[in-house]
Amino acid sequence: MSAEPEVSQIELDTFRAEVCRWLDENTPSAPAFKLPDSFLEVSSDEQFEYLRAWQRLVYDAGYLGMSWPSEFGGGGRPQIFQDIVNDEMAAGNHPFMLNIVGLMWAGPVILKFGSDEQRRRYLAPMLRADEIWCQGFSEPENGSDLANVQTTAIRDGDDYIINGTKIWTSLGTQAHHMILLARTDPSAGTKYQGLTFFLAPVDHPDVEKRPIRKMTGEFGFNETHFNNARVPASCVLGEEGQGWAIAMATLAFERYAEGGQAGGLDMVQLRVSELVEMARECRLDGRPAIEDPVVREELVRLSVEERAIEMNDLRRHIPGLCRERPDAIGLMRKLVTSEFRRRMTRFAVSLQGEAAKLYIGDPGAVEDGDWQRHYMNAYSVTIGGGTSQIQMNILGERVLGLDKG
Amino acid sequence: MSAEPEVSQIELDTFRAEVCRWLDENTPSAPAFKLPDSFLEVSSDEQFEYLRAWQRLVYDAGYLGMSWPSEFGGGGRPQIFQDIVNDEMAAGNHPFMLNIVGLMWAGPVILKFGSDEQRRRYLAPMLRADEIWCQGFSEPENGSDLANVQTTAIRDGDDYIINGTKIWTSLGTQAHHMILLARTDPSAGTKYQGLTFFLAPVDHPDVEKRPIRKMTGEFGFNETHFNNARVPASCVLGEEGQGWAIAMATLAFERYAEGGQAGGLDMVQLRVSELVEMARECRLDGRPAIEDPVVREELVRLSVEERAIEMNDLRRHIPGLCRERPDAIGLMRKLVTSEFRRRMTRFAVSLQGEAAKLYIGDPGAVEDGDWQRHYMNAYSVTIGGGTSQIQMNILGERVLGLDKG
Amino acid sequence: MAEAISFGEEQELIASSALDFMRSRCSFEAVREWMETEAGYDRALWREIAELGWLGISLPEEYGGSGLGATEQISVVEAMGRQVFGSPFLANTLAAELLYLAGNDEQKQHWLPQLISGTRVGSVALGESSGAWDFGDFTARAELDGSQIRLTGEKCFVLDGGNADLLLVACSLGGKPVVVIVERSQVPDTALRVERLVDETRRSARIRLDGVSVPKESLLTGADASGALRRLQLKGALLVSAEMAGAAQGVLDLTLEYLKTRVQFGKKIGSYQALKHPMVWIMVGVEHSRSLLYRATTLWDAGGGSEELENAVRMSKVQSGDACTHAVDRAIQFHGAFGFTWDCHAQLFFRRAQWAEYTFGDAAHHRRHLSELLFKDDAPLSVSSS
Amino acid sequence: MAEAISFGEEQELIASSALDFMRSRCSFEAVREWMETEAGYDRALWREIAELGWLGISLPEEYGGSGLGATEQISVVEAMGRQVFGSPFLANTLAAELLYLAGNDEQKQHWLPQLISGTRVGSVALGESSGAWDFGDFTARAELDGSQIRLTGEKCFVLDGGNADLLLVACSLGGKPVVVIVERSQVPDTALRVERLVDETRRSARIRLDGVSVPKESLLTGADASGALRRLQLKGALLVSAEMAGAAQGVLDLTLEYLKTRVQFGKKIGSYQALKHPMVWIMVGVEHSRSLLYRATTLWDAGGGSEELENAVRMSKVQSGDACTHAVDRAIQFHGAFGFTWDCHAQLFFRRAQWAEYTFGDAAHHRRHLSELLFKDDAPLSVSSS
Repeated sequence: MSAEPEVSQIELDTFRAEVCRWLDENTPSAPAFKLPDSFLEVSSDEQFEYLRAWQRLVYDAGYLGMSWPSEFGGGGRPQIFQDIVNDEMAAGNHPFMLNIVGLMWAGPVILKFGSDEQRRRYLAPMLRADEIWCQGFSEPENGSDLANVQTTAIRDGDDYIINGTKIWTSLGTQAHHMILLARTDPSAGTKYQGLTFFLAPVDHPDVEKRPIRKMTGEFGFNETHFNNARVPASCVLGEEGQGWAIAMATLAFERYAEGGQAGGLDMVQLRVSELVEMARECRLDGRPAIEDPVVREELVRLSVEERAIEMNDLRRHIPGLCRERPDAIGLMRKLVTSEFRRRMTRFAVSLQGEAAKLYIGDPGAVEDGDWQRHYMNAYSVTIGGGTSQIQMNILGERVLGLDKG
Repeated sequence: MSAEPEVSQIELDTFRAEVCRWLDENTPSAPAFKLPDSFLEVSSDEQFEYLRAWQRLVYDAGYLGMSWPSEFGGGGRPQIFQDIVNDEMAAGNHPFMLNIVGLMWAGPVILKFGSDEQRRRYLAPMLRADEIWCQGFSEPENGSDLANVQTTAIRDGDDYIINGTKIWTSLGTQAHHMILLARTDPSAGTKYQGLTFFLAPVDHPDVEKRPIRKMTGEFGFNETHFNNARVPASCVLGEEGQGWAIAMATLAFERYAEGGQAGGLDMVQLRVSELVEMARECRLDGRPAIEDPVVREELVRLSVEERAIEMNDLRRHIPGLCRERPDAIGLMRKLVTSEFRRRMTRFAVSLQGEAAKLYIGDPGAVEDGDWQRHYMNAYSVTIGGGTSQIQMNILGERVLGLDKG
Repeated sequence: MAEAISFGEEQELIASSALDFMRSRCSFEAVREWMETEAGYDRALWREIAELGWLGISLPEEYGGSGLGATEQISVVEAMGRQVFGSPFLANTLAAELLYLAGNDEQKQHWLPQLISGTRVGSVALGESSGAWDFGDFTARAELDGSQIRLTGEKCFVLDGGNADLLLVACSLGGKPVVVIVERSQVPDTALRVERLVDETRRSARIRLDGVSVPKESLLTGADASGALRRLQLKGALLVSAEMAGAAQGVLDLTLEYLKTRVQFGKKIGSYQALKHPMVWIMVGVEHSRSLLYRATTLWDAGGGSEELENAVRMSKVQSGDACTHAVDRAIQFHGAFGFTWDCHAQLFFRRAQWAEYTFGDAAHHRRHLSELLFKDDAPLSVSSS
Repeated sequence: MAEAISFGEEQELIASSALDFMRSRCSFEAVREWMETEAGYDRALWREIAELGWLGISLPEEYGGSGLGATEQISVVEAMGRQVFGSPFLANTLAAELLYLAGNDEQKQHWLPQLISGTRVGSVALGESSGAWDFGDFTARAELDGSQIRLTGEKCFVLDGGNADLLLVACSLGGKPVVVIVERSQVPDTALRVERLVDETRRSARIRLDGVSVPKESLLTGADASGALRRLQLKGALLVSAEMAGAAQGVLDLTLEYLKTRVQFGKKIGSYQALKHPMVWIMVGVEHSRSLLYRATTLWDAGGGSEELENAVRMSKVQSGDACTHAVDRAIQFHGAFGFTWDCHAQLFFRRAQWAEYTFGDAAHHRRHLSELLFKDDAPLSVSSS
């Protein structure tokens, strides 16, 4: 967030070594219960508490919110330090951060549009996972068409009274706050007008939560119903009626165009090398899968793409090599990584032969059926946060300059 | 065209044997010059005359126009006989018919919408390739948007005066007649109204032809300019103003929804077995390509798809197995076969290793560079007659019932 | 020349009545109810299916069958696939066919009427923990011990193993494959473990055979077991291929329905080319699957045992597999966030497709075999460990 | 840790000036004019390029080079690829690098300044009629005969063979690979046949060596020829990869321009998702290509000779090849009927992509190698002819 002063390579290398050491010493051992694939999948109290404790430990050690201003609980250092932490945590496949909605979207948007009072109120508890955030943009009738907001917030003295339903709210049952888009002026000209952005309390008797079961059989999402829920006007972010612009800025964070504090740390990392390992263990028609040239070929294809994604992440920080389409790599990241994850997890399952049909909990399942679950969960990233189809529209229009359809 | 009386299996088997014998005895030997891939590629007089002589021979033997009424030069027999001839000619890779626009589109549409006088005038010379037909729907400014016709035909006494430009007219320089869509009433309400369908003479001083060079380097298409070309009103097919409906019916023939007289005979047949042969001859990294498991796998994929296409062609004649989407196989045929051809020819080239970059005329080229040309020509079928993208719209809307975009 | 695709009125009649029956009796809601039960199916409905004659549709009338062919049989299975129907139909059908192929007259006369009438449920225990789809060297063993046969080893992926009264166990005896009839009552409860499948509408089990002992009359002695097992394997692939062709069709219809009702940005989402065009390719995959499936059944009923038949069955499984796994993948995606929920029926098809793809060989397995069949004159590949 | 992707101001300067130069001097119209000529390039422009220092951009200043690295070199090649520029640039560059790698001091001092200044054109004769991309066992042979070297055999796909004054011929001498300098004047005209290429903007030749005899000082003796040839092969793959990355970018831009102007059904055709979405994936392919390319050049300039470098170069060629061949395929299709004409510039890119894909190994070839490199601890496959 802050302007980036020069940092010497030596300083960075020293810092990286320190982070590695700290991670080695402090990462908790794997729990007895199964951890979820991402914060979207958190579905039990034990998962929640384990991940919350880990985020708190990381924050308390000074490794989270490193580039946010220190007056609001951040570290006040250049973003590059946070990037190093993120890299190392991702590379070592340490547990992910829990409060991702806060770290990636709510935090940055409060820093950008919030009052100092709001920043003081919300940011430090967010970093420490003392207060959990969820997202309230989607509604049952709007998926891709986000502006079609039906939830209303009607001004009543110093409060607003909120009515409506938000859907796909992850961590919805544990969350304290929601970034929420609501219609404050139903008579406004277009659907984009008359919307307001709230930092709404959801730990509130008039806010009812109903868990949604996912295709994996697990929980993690919720429907959140606002029944005349009263929230103070101090919860408005920016100005009344500015909601759409702020929501779009938030989605830019979501779609990786700007790095938040937990980039790369929001999901279990899956690597092609794990597939190679599995291909060594699993037999297809009596031979180790890794000896099948058709399997090898697909592993090579996946390896090339994985490397390209890694190299994109490095190149995007070198403006001289991104002159012609400066936003391309950032904006395409979600599409590319999520589709890659889907393809890779599907292929991983296929390496298991007949055991591919066994699921988590069967003693004969390969790696306890994790890949079957990874594969199903891959759709949460090709669909959630704007489907791949919407991503392609955005890229075609914003990056390639093609007309809207 | 006629209702199909029962024909005994024995009669059909006898007929098939007779056709095979006749083809064995009468198919001319390959000429010294190179034959084109399809009638769209005819670009020299010697190619033209060779193919014309072959069509004439086939017709004179009674193997063309078999289901058209005998009073107009046809054979007056059930379509199944023509289908058998087509099958055998395609299977044996005998030369294709020359006058495809006539056999597939102009002929059927004249039979359906023409007066008896028009049928008598045009059909027999068409079957015998005495009179060559070309197609005049496309214009420089309308590709996929066919209804956007700019060519005008203004009534003047017993004639119409035609002005405008048609494009992608194959055999344009040799053709005698064109099926032509022109705007007779520019003031009509929508672009679909005020159009008229002509059987226009193009062997005419006020019709100027300019050859278009294709990406293969060869010729075969033309631009045809009508400069105040005067045609008699007797050339109108159907009624004035009925043009769009008749053109749509014609495109249904074109898109294989109904079989014409030369289905399957309009292009050089390419078979996966030829690729297998080539894979035996060509070496990749020092080994016969056929020994590379990745090559084998793609050959299997292509074989499966080729077999599916063949089986579709059989199944579509069994209504009981096509109940739910009776038009599906017919309407999807163009999309499926053309995209298959593109994929297959591209793969064929890749089997040649470094020699893949050599082209027709180089003595070191594999099979004289034919596959390189086949590959480029494959786009004439994924683009011509409605691009694959337009085909997908048609299928999505007409067969799957999805809304227009 | 044999008819390339045969078609009879019997087939049309069965196909349309099977589809009507499945649609009216096996709604997705019903399927969801059954999948929450231990057995995974409804016994009353099972009896109805038996009365329709489906359990012995391709077996001779003398055993209570309908005396029809594979062509009619797959029409039923296609309809079942469309509604993600589970039940021990596949298990029971394969058990009956294996008995018919390899049993002696007495065994057939005793057991086939019971399986065909649905009074007892049969299954086949073929797979083992290696997961190999090419059966042959079974690690499960049978040993003669006086008048008894003693079994050892373990069988996996036994279709409806927990529901079956009768298990036809493939194992090796003196180095050769044999099939032994084991009644469920002869297997201790602790030896049978129900497997946890991705597809919750299906049931299968792992069975430990150590200590199981059956009378030696339980050995199938009507024909060579190797040949019978090879043929059964092909039949299994064919039936699962039909199931996948049906499921692909079913999930296509389900998704189309959503695309025709869901509105975003003021338009039906099916009007967007981003969804419309892929749906066209799913339809193409379905049509291809059906054509190859009918070709394979035609050859089956023409009495093949030939390489041409093997080719056709493998091509059918490849095509149905690719088409169905692709269709379910797009179905989840195109239903958007709803597609990712338990409540969306797309997940039923998704999970079924996962199950079916890996039952009787996935597409990659059959492509490996096809590559050997189609290019067998060319140097085969062998792997030498270095 | 080495920088993963290096970037310097020098590179940025060269990249942007190369792109400006190519765009202003090598319009597609100019390219079409040159391709109709026998030599296929414009000598005046060639001299300008030499003056810009591009012919020796990565060679030491003592020979007239610019003393920069592969990173700067590929910036120039990328720009050339964008405009489908031909010329003997690749031939001459590889000849100079091979001389630099394997020549002795005298040979380098004599020839390098001439090649770098553009006064004489060099090329490398590597390929043979087998079409094998892994050089090694050359069938072309050299034999010592007193003070002469007598050559036999044939070389194929010799880049700009007809334009070259100087040929570096790879052949075998006493069973080992060597490189011999052959001047064009030493080859009879009848021994050189210009090849007919799919890409008409490129030139190459087949050269019969029988009867060619050169002084024995023509043998490159500065270093082991095997090692030099292996490195040259990698450099060739890297340069062609850069060319394809550039061409993919060029054809993306060309197609976008058409999609932004062509109107059908009252809308710009680029507004249709059927075209818009595939264009996005083409862009993704371009971005991936560039990232892997810069990674490979960074490793090259870090002085690698390692497996990591080989890996990176092969990945780059695979990615650029896949991206470029896909981009040109869609470019033809998305230009509609115009795309199928000679006049549409898409065909220039299409044909260039065909040429480049099969030069220094196609994607499948490099994937085969990568599979060995990445999984080398696993049983390698061998083929036994039966």
